[in-house]
Amino acid sequence: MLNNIFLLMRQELTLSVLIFLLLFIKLGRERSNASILNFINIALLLNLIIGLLLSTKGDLFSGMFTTNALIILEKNILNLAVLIISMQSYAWLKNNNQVIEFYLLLFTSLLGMFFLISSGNLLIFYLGLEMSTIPLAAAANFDLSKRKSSEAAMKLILSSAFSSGILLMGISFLYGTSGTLTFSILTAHIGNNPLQIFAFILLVSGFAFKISAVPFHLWTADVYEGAPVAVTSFLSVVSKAAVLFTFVSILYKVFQPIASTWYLILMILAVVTIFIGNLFAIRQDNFKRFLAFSSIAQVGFILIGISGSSIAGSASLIYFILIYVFSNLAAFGVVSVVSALTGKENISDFKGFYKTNPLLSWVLTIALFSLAGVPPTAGFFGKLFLMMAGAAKGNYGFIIFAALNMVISFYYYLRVVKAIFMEENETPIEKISIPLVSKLAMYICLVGILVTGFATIVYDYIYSLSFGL
Amino acid sequence: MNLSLLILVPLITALVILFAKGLKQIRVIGLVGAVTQLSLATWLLKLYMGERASGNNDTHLFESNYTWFTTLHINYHIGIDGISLAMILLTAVIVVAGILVSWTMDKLSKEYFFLLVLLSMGAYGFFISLDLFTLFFFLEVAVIPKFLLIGIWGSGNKTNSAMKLALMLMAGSALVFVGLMGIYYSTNTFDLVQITHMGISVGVQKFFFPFAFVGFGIFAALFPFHTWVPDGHASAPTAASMFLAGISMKLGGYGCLRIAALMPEAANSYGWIIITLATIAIIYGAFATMMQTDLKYINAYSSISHCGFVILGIGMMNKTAVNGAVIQMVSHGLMTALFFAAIGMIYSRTHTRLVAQLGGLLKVMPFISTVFVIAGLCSLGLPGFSGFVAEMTVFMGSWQNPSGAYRLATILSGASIVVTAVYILRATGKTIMGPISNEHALLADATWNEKLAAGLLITGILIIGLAPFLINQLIMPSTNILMSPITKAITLK
Amino acid sequence: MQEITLTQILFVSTALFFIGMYGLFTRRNLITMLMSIELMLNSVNINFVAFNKYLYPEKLDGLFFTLFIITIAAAEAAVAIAIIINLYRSHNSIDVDDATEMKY
Amino acid sequence: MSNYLYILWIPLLPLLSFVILGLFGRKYLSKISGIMGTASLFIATLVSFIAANQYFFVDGKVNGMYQKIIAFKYTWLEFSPNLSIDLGFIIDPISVMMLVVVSSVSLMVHVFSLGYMKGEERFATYYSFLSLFTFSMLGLVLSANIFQVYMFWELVGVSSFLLISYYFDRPSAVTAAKKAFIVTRFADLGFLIGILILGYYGGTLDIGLLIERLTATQSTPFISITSASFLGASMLTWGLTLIFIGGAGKSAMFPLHIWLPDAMEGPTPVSALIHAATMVVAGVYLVARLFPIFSMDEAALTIVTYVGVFSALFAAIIACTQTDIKRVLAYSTMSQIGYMMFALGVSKNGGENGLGYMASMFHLFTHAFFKSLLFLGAGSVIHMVHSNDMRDMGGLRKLMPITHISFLIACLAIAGIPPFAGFFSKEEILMAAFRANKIIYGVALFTAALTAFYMFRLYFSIFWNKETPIHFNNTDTNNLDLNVHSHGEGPWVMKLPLLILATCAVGVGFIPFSNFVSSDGLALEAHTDLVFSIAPVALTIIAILIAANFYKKQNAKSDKIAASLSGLYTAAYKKFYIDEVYIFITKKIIFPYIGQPIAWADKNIIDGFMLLLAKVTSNISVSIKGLQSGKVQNYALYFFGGVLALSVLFIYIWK
Repeated sequence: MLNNIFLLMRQELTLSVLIFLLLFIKLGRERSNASILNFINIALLLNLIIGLLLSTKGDLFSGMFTTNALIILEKNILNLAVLIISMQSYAWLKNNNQVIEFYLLLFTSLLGMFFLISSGNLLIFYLGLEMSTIPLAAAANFDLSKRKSSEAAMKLILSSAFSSGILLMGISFLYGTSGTLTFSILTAHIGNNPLQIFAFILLVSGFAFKISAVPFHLWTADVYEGAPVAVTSFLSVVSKAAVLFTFVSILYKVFQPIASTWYLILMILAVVTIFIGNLFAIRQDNFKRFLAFSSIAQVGFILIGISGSSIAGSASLIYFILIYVFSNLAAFGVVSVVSALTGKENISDFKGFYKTNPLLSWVLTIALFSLAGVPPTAGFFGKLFLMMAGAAKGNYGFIIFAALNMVISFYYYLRVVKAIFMEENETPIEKISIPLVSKLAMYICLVGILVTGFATIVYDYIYSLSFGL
Repeated sequence: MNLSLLILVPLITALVILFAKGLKQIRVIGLVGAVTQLSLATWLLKLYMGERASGNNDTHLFESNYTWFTTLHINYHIGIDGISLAMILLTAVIVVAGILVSWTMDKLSKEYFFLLVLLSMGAYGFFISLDLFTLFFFLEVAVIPKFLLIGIWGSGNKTNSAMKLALMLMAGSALVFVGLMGIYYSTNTFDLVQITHMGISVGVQKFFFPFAFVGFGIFAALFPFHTWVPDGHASAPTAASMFLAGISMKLGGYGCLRIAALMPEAANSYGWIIITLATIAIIYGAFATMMQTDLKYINAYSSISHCGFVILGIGMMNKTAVNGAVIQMVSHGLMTALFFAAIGMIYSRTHTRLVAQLGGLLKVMPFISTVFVIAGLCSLGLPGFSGFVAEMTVFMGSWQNPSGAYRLATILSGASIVVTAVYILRATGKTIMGPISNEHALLADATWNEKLAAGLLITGILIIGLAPFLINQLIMPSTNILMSPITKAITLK
Repeated sequence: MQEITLTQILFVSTALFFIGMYGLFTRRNLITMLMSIELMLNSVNINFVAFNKYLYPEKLDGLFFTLFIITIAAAEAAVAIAIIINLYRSHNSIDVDDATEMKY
Repeated sequence: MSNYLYILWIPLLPLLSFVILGLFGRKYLSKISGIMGTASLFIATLVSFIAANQYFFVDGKVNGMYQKIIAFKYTWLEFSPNLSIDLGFIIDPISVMMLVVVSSVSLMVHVFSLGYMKGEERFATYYSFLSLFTFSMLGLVLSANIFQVYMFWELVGVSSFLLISYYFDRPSAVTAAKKAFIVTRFADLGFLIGILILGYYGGTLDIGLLIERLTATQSTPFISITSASFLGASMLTWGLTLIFIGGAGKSAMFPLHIWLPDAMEGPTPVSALIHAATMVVAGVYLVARLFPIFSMDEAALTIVTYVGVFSALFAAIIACTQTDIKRVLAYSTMSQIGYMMFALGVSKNGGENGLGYMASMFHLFTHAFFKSLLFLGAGSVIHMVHSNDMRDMGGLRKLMPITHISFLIACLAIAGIPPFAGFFSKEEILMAAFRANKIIYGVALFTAALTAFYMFRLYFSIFWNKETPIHFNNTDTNNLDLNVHSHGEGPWVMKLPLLILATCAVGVGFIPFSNFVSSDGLALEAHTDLVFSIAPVALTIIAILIAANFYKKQNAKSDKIAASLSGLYTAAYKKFYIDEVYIFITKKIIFPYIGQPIAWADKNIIDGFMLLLAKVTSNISVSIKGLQSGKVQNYALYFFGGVLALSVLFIYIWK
């Protein structure tokens, strides 16, 4: 039993160990930021490796904690993302005197996400959710001096509290109608009665809030803009990914009985999300805000994929998220480096960027192309497979709409590329010397972007795992 | 021979260019790659003709088929028939010419050549793929380089043109994608060959044909989705305009042809719309050209008019017309590339493209002027040049369709040759002939690389124009194979 | 007197929920807004307890859930108040309308 | 059937010289290019004479009937199994006749140009273009496939374009060239559609087969093409008329003649070759080539007749008023071609009824010689006077005797004075007209008189009339080249052609033409009965006397006449304002009311629509930005709104 725990929960355990180590380091004598950061990055790498080692499946605590190959894979993706983020934020954290606090918050929230993903019970689910959100609210406020930072944190904590209130209401109704909190049992009691539909809608709205689907998305842009870049990228990639994983597994497993209903709901959400996200993204000048809205639009496409409600659906979702991790983090990486070293965060500042920083420009461009879904980047495949999964239901009006919206999204991504390559700027961003670690992270992202698409093994692997869903 | 070479060579070229130093190395590498590709293509032609001569009647030769995404039934399935081989040859020739004319591109030359090669790679991949997904993949691969080429190295209102072009082409490929989805979910495969065998239910065809066809049509400057053509071509640097008009628009025509062949019933029942649009494009393009004052705009609009013939031929859905359409694609590719090359040479010397400011160039630059005239004569369909062969074949084919309306369309499009004569002669008369202005009196004639490029293209034009039976041998069997079941299917219905 | 029915309790909890929501929407003071959110959470608690008692008295899931909710609400409040204090440092006010710098 | 493959050389030699001179002439062999071109053409001419000899006198005739021989045939472009362009060379009386005409006239012009174009900068280019033209013309007359005709037709057109615009830095020349090309192109469109129609119904493009199928009244093609009708006319009529339009365009028939006078901007030898002897008669040749089919359709023939006769008269009237000598000749050409056309029009197929056909070909033959002679003569005159305007000339007979004599002969020939060549052919034509239709005959007669009048007006005002004080009056030439040119009439290379052609103009009339060329290949005996020829000859002589009276000495009579019928005179002088009509249609209608609107629409409507899409999108995005108000309470509100909306939708609407 015990070694079974060590086996099944190893990712959570390593992470917790790491957290405690950080606490002790904090208590211990002063150390240079650089050494701490290196230690943490190495630790994260180990964590990732440990996760990759072997994949098992099983339940713990009478089904409250379940895990299987797919879930482990998902957690690994999250680990990878966190590793990349921490490598990228090297430049920002190097002369920040609360590095450890920052990581503590980050890791706690990550730990929460792990529990969230492998939750087999509404209670754990709720705990994981909150555990992943609350530290982030604190982290969003990490630039204590910045007005925007605190405003962002306030908005995040209040709206997330509100949403969790709504979510809990839903859970309580589910409990009331079914009398159980365990997913496996719950499924049997799910039917089409109004109260459960209502409960389900409340639950979905809670999810929609976390993955920032319209109209539950409004906090996103502000928080992304206000929070430090590292936190923003964490929010936009990691927490979104975690919630999506859970969302899909809950939809497919627990709420299969009312699939026809949630298919419609997802469709409505997807359409509105893509459309609003695109329309807002067109106008943005602040890079983080821009990425916020673009990622909202991306979520819309993800919802299309999920709505396929098939193995292909979940497979394409995970595949896309893997790619999304690379592309979005590459973009954020460049932004974080630039904003950390020059404090410039606006697209208009990036005019003539290519003249001064060709490497960064190419990284950013490729990342954006991948986000836009242009071959030969992986984004093309990811987006395409999502659409294909969605089209499987045969609702083509929906696909046409999405396809045409891809053109709009294409417009605003190209807008940035245009600024970088084609526009003149009297005060361009000066040549930036990137820390080695961050450069490494960028290369990882690049390789990911360029390889993941062609390496069919990735998709096939995910697909094969998705049966275990 | 393994067709993947056709993709590998450009790929390797591009990678080597990335590690090259300085314009001198880069352009040489680019040229070497392009020439290798051209020789590959010609060798392929030889092999192909050999196969056919030895009585191999398969639809596609040199097929190879690898699974790519098993679970999604996506294969990397490549193979060629006469049509695609013609397109490949066209591409190869134009690439060589394009690299030659941009021999002295010193602004960001590495990126420039890299993108050119990448674009060509997309085209090659597109033409050899027999799997709709791969097709689509390469179609989109070819879009981005255009955007960057125009936006960075272009002239005039370049960013807007680039943006417009990229967005419209993207919209096109989005429509194509919708069409592909329809096909995929009705046949559960992307494989062209299998789909052709299976056939698609008429209902599905009726619904999805417009998407796919219009989608590709946008690439082929189908009226009224042609507006990216003039600005795009006008703003692009010379080589890019050559590639755009010579290669990229052909992607569209080729795609339209494939789609029409996949969904014959739909193509037939929508035929009258297609033909109407094509006719409008032809006439309208011609008249619009007549009003232009900028050489590049003249050629761009005339491209709209000429590509109308491609669409017309496809819309007529009979062997001769389709044959003509294919020949027209090749011919127009060479011709318009030649035209853009000539314009580029003139522009690089006189620094103006406005007809009004030019004149009497024949005095100072006889070679370039001759090239210009030849391109012009080819474009107005003079016998001995490829244009004549192509257009006449299209006319002949479309006239075989006894319906009165189609006859009318044929006559109207035929009338365009008069208008063509008008605008070509006006351009020639004003720029090449007439008194020369003083500030142009001391300009130099073409350099060796320009001569080589022009010579190459002219050779292509002449080969088709003087010995059309050669290209017919290449194309006609394939068009027959392509169309014969279709004509059956249509008559059956 | 006859005993209270589940419906009545649900009515109370629902009322509480919407009172909280109303407070959240209307109050300008961040602390008050936080309190209104607590109201909403509490209404959920009532729900859980009521369901547990009336419908599924043989198990204690509801009650446990309530305990966890209370705990987490406390944690949430702590973080929220910390943030509000920090906000006050930078804005010199805890009026929500003063913290609308980022928009559109 | 004997082997005629060697006639391949006839077109090939000029082609070779074109290629060689075109590629290397300018740089390497500009000196000898003239010689090369001439030499190659000389050989070609020899070969064509050999061919003619073999055909007419050795083995062309099989039991009294001239055969159609396909010298060789190669499928050049296959449209569909039965429709294909076969490059083939047909040998039959008219093609051989044309071979002789084209090659020999062209040779003359080549020789003449050696002197005339001497010292030109683009000498080699000139010769390469000449060779190109000769090649295409020879190819045209030999074509065995109607589409092949069309191809060479176009080539002829373009080479004419190149030659007219030879002085490319002269805007007038360029405009003239453009005009020529575009007008003929417009006509060619008719030709093309005609081909499509005939090809579709005949199921072939081979002329022989086509004739076979479309003349057999029982054959399905014939029935289908005659039964199918459009706007009341049968498809046969349509096809033939359209083809005739093509011919009319090249042959400068009214109303497509406007390009011909302007085409005189080209070098004079070019005019002699293209716009007098060869290209302009291509239309006649085309009709003759398809004559059996034409003869099956009365309506088409009628059109041919009336267009022909009208053009003849119309041109003659204008010619009386022009003062530019080349233009006078141009209009006379147009008029003479009118003769040929209506001669074809009044003819029937076969036997004695085929007289018109024969006459037309005969006239084509003779006309080629004396008209090119006239042009070359005019050329040497211009070469000397450096002016085209007859008012700058006069009394040149002493200065240039040879030119004078040859010119006179040519004039007599064209006027139709026995025993000069023109007489015989014109007699035949008048005869045919007389038999067919008296009105036509009358008009033709009158036109003949006019012809005589204006030709001699020209003759007298060049060679007699006032003395041109040529040594002093040099308005448009500088003294230097005046001294070079003014004594004598140019080198021998310029005189020789004149002499040769003059002898032809005298001699060729005596050829028993009807034995060789006839509509059905059977010989018909020529009949020139003196009784019939009295009327025309008398009329002609009177006309000549009038001309002499007016123009032999410098006097005001002509002006008086002009004044007396001022309206007609000015109208004729202004070529009856046809040009103005065309200019009005193009410049005032097509450009402003078709071209510009389309160009405008493309910029504003179609492109505008695309831009509008973009604009609308961005406007929407601006208008909804209020959604993101920055107030966290609104966010919560929207959140709740979303929940509410979904719940309502799914609980109350879609249960």
